[in-house]
Amino acid sequence: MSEALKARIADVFNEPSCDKNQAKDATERKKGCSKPLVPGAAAGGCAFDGAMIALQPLTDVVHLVHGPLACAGNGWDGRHSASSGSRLFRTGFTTDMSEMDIVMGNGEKRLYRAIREAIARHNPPAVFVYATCVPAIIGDDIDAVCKHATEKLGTPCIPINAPGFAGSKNLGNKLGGEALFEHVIGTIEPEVVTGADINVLGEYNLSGEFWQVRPLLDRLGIRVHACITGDAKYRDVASCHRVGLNMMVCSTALINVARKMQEKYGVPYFEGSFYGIGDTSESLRMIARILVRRGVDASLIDRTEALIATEEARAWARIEPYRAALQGKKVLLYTGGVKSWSIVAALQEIGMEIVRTSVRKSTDEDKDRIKVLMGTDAHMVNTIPPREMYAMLKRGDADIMLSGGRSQFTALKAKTPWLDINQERHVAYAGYDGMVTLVAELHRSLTNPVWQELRRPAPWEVTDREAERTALLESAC
Amino acid sequence: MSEALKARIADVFNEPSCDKNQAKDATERKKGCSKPLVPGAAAGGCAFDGAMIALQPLTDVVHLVHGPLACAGNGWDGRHSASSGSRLFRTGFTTDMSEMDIVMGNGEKRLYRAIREAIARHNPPAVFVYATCVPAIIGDDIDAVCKHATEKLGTPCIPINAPGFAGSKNLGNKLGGEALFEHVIGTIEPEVVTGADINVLGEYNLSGEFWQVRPLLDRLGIRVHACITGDAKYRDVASCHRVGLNMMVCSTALINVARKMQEKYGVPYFEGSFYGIGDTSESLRMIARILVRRGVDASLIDRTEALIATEEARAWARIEPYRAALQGKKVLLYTGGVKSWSIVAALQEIGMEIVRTSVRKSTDEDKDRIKVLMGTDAHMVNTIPPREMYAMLKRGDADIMLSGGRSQFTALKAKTPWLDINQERHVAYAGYDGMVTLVAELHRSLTNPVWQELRRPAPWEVTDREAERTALLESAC
Amino acid sequence: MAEIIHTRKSLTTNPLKCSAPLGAALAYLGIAGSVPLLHGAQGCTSFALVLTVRHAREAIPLQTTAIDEVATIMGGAENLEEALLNLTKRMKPRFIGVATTALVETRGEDIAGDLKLILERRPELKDVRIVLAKTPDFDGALEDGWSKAVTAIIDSLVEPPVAAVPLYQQVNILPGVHQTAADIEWIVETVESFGLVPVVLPDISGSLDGTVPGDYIPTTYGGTSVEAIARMGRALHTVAIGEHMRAPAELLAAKTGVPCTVLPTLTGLGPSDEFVALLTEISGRPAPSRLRRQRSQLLDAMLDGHFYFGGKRVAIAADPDLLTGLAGFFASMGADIVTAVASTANSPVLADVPAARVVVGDLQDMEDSAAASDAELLVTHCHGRQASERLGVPLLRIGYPVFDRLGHTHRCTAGYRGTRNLIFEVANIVLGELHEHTPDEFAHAKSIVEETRHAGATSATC
Amino acid sequence: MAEIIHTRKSLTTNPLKCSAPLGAALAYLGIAGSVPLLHGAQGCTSFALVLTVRHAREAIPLQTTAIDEVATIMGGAENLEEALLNLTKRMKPRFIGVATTALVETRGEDIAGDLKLILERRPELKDVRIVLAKTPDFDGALEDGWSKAVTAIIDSLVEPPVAAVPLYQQVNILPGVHQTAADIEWIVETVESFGLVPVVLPDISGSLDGTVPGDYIPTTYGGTSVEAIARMGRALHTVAIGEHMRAPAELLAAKTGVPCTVLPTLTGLGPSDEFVALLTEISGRPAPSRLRRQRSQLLDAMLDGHFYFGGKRVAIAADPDLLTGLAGFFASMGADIVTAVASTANSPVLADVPAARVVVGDLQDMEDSAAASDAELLVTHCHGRQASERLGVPLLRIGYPVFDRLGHTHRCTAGYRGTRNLIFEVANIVLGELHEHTPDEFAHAKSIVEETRHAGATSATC
Repeated sequence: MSEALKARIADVFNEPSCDKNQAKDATERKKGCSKPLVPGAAAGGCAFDGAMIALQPLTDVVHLVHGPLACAGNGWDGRHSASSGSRLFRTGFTTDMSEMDIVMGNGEKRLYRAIREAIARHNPPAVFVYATCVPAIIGDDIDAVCKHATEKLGTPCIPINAPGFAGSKNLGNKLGGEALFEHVIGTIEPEVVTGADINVLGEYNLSGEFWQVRPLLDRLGIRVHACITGDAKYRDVASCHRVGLNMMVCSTALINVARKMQEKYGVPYFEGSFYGIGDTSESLRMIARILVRRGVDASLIDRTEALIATEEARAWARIEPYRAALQGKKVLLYTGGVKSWSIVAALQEIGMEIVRTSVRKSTDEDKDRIKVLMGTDAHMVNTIPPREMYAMLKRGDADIMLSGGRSQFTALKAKTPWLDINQERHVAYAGYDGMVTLVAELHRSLTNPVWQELRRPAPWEVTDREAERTALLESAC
Repeated sequence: MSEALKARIADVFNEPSCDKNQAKDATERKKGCSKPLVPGAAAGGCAFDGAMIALQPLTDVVHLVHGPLACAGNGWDGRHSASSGSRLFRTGFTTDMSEMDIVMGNGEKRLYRAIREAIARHNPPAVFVYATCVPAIIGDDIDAVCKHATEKLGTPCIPINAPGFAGSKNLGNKLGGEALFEHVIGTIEPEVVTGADINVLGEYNLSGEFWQVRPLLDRLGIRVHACITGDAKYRDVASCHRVGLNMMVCSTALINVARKMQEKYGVPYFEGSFYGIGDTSESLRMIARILVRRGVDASLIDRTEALIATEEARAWARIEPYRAALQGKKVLLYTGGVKSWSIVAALQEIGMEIVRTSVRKSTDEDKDRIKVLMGTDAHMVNTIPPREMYAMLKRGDADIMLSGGRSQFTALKAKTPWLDINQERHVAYAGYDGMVTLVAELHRSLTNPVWQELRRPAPWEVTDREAERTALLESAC
Repeated sequence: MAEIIHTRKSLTTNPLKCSAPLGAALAYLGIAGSVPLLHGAQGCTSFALVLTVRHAREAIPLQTTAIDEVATIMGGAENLEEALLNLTKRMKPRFIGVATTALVETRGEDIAGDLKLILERRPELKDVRIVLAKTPDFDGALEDGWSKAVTAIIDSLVEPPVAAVPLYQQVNILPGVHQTAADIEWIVETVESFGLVPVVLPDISGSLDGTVPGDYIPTTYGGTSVEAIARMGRALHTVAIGEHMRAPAELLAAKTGVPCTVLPTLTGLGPSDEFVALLTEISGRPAPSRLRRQRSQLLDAMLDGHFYFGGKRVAIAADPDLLTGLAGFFASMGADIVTAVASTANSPVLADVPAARVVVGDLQDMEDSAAASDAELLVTHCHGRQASERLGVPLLRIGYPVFDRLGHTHRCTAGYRGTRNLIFEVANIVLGELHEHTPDEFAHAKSIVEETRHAGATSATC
Repeated sequence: MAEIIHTRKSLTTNPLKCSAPLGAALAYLGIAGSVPLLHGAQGCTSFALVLTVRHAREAIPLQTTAIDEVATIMGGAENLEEALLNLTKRMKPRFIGVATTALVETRGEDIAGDLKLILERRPELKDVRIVLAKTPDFDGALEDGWSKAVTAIIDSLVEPPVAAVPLYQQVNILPGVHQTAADIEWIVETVESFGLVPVVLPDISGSLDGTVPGDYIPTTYGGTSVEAIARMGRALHTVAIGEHMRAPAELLAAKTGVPCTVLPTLTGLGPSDEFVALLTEISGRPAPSRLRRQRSQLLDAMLDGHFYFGGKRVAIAADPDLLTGLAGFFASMGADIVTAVASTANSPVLADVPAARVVVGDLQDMEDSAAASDAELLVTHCHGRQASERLGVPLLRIGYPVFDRLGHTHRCTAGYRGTRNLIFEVANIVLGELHEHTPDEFAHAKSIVEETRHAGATSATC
């Protein structure tokens, strides 16, 4: 691993805004905060994966993966981040390094040529170059290649140094953020500055869900300069440093970017969520309050409250028909991070009971919120091994599980309703409308008669039981 | 059968323009010319079917079938006549008479109400009402109902008296034409009369093929007032009596209309074809010549020749690449009427050999043309029973069969290439371009390697033969 | 319990129904060495023939008595006789199935009497089994004609049982008109897997499944043999599929004493379980492991597939048994049957359709109701394609006819395997309609006042 | 003979290839009680896992040695040991299939040596059969990884034959990576119908066919048992499907003396015939009548379907064997293979592709060539959907992955039945694209000078 990468990882680990870090002493802090991976028992994505997740929704740039095929080939074209403009980000680019490239040390040359080819064909505003394990081991200097290419070809080439072995997906998010901060943010001055500009960090616009939120802000005269990164354009991200406020949507993912922007450009930030009615309202309030503090006309507060009142009333009215069927239903929430509490609040709002919520990727602050919401921390769990999860669901400890696609089949094979709340879903849950959608989806899933069907005994279960009884009787004689 | 219907059938049978009739004496002529049907050996459609075929490509009217379900229900939505405007003609309308309607004698009432409902919903320029066997037997007077409805509802309602038992599809064509002549043609005066206006009779615009011909006429300044009936509008047909010329495309189908229009409105007619390069040119020449005779500027002749020269050259150039593969290939042509000679000429143009052409629905004039084309009448056949057809194809007497969909499977099961040249095809064969398409289709079909594949012996054919041999040897011992 | 709505209109627009004689002809096509003969004008046969050729993509040996003007006035007995003689001579069938049409029934002739006299009079016909079903077009639809023909076959051909003990473990299967060759293959395979010997009447899987015979055969090749029909009295049990097969099943029971069970449908987990439970009982054997695995695969398909059914607004139009079976299947997977249209009211099962209303009507009724209820999927035969285009709503083609797609008869929707396949087919139609989201979809957020159907619209694309 | 074109570009755009370790993992998933273990960073496993879960719609027991920064520098032996111990303890597998990745192979470690030492050192591992395949991502694609894993399994687990005479009529089947569960079911059924007993290696029809077990099982449930693998030497014959299975087949032959035959593909009439002829020869029995009927049905499907293939311009992109098999099938039905793109050059069969050129490239190459050659149908895995949208040309999804449709593994494209189904599927895609003609299509006639592609365009929609 290059010294530069080591230093960058150390820097990320040392994140002062990370509440976990704040509780550690200096030595512990140096070790970093990513949990060590257990061979034969690890599950998550790698740092490269994390960097891609954080940056790929920059829709108009070329995302070029430097490495052998698997890194790009097995992973591209999988998420439902939506774009209102360019679809270039959905194109998979890789150098597809061959054995020859590795043996002959041709990696850098190949990378440079690949960058040139990509620019020649697609003329993007920038090329994002992702390092992966193999070039990192053989010492390809992607920073140098990017620098050279930028100069030679006139298109910014952004090196993202997050090879898979460096650590977890989470670390990769941050390394992606670092690259943005170091090479992109602040490189262009914005054409328009309204005073009521904000950025939203850590919002990937899954299934276009941010489009349920953005118009609310539009109505209040708040301009979203850049969503980092969801339906984002390169120029907007590069010129996002003059806004009045950064809102962090996915707490830990890009916290380093938010902090560094505060340090360098004086942009304050806060952490909020657009999942659930209460949290959406709270986030709007926070934005309004901070912007007013930063000089926006004070009427914004009242206008925000008026909007909230209308929207909440409307959302509740639309939710009402579903309430009776959902009330008291038991939910197993298996996600983490900000969703571990924001969805809890949302589900409680409609009278559902949370039997467990996982706090795998949650911060201490996240956990505190859950404690407040649920009155106890008894329901917080870390990882639930699949066997245990299956047993819980089979026993009927929960009526439905909400999680990402990976644990889907544990729930389904236990014949238990399941809803996707992570990246692969095709449904938009953000904002007021999103909450109504979530409730409708919960209702649809829980009331589907298929669950009764599935639990119908097979014809031979009856027969076999009888046969067993007979056999038992006979053997008893 | 009503007296009116009997009279109308007699009138059609007595068609003086029919060359068969011209050869008969008065007594024979009275018997009619439709062959008697053989129970247990008949195959074709009925008179009602024929009337529908002739009239349904009137695209903007309601075609309402008065009868029990089968007549409309088993037959609608089957042909590929194309429309550039309304698609109302593709909607199936029927009174779906119930037992109650029949027993109670409510047929006429039901029909009237059905007409009213159709007009209320679709507001067509006219409603065409088709009688079928059952209402004809119970004596429903659809003429009276149509007259009443026309007066009462203000929309022309056209009775078509061609119940199935009246005779063959061919007769039905003519009865449909009678209805047009009697109730539609001449009821509206045309808004435009250019002097170079023509009608085309018996062209159904299958797969839109007339759209390959019409622009040729457009270019010569010849206006097609109405195509009867293919992509036809009611107003155009109703006002088609002021044209300078009628061209008959499908010789026998609407000959009565052409003759009566000549008698009543003085419109001359000729018989031609747009299948094949030579025939298309010949038809264009005839049109030009007659129109010039009728007063159109004589330059039309030269312009027509120039167009023909360009188009023929272009078509031949496009056909050339296929010639080598098609030359000498043997064709079994199983159609009838005008196609029995027009397609013969077309295929001979590219060097194919016609081993048989059926003359089932052909006139004596058709047959004469074939004799001239083929130098002998040895290749003319009437109906070929399926068993014989199968044997011929299995023997390899022909390399390909051209026919309608009904005999398709006789050819295919004999593992012989087959091309649809009747109503159900999706390919447009008219005009110069159509001939190129036909040649391309022939080429595609004949050169498909699937025929070799299909004739590959099954693994057990080898084995079984060996086993048989062994068994034979053993039994011989 | 669904309310049955009889529309009061006089105009049928875009017929849903196919006629009863055609249904009878299809049943006769499931008999070996058979020629169906429609007693009516040649158009009656011609329309039925063309449609069936297009549907089955096979040459179809369908014949006509070719009633003309004279016969219309004088009666059709002579034509019937001539037709029987002609086609027996030309085609050498083992079986002729006669179905009457509206034309001859309207005259009220005694056709059964005519036929009796003809058979007495004509020794040439003694080697052919000739069966008559009275199926005027003005009464019922495809299911009715099929049922009447099977009833007539049983009535004429089944012999009273001679021995007290059945010779082997035979089970009679009376499939409904909408069972495809693949459905019958599944049924046969499943029955056999219990050590039972199925006799299927009629068996279109032997005659209309698309094969290439080595030589020209003018009649059906394959299908139930008249000998097997004669021996149906030897079975342990008769299983009929669909309420429309109750009449023939009960006649067979009355004639032979073979007990019968009518299963409403074989599509869906529950109906498949019922069938398997019945075979277990009849055979006294446990279900084989391959069948158990099939069931497990179906459960998995239900789990994977339910996302694409839940809350989906479905419009179905079909004959009563097909409608009821399909509606039950869709409802069991969580779909809402927003439109149910039946071709006829001739069935008690219509009340079981899991919908508020069943309209007895046509495809225009389906189209209007589907539009009004924002249906997201149409389910009917291929004549629904025009409505599908106009509404911009995808169509699941099922029933008769399906002439604009290939391989319909090899499509199994019966039993564990067929239900699994149907789930995939529907899910894939839904998946094929999925699109990437655009900002415009989120209409409410943009114009906050207007209440939109967004929640439903988005979540529908789960 | 096709010209093989190696593009000289450095940039791969829209990868066609899936990596070799993933192919190896898929093979290991066809063993009963198995856990595949990728020796690399956790991302290597995570990407492969997510993709396979989406493709198979099943929980997949795929594990990682989780190579981190330290192991990258110090070597991965410790991680391998820890992973084997951990997952043996937690999941109690009967079999662990290790596949290396580019990460550990780039360092050039002696992983086989490491594994040997670990097994000597660790008695806890003695009840697990552990197999190692060297599958760096930079070498080959899915077919290569699958082939290497099967070779490794045979190398490690097959025992030398003990008796001179086989105990029963066993036939070994080595399916290629693109065989679905349904393909294997057809193969098994067909082999059994000759009175032979098939042993399939690997058998994903037992493990990835979508079932719902009654209890939680952390490893694969179903698949080839290690005992059956051990006894593969007792077979009469080995049949390998696809050139990529030649290496394992020949190793098996060398190790046990069981003769082997490599069939390039099972899709198409000719290939199906070859398979049946081989089984006839091995068994000495005639082909059963159901198989004969299947062949007849296929002939009929070819007759009905050829209209929709003839002259159709098809673009195919796939791994070498899949590409060659599909191209041969399409060409045999009359289609023109206007674009053929192979994921790798690792196969001698590429020269057999019935096309002028085979490009070794990516989906961008396919898209560019398909656009240039006016392709009317794209054939590749589901990543082709973007190209399909952009070009407005329909996509036949085939290969790996297919994550945007349900039931892929129950889709049979092998043998008479599978070929019949594939013909229907393609024909129905073509039929689904048909539209009514409009005057504008007949462009030449309107502007007589301009030469247009009309003849081709219209006739294509026959």
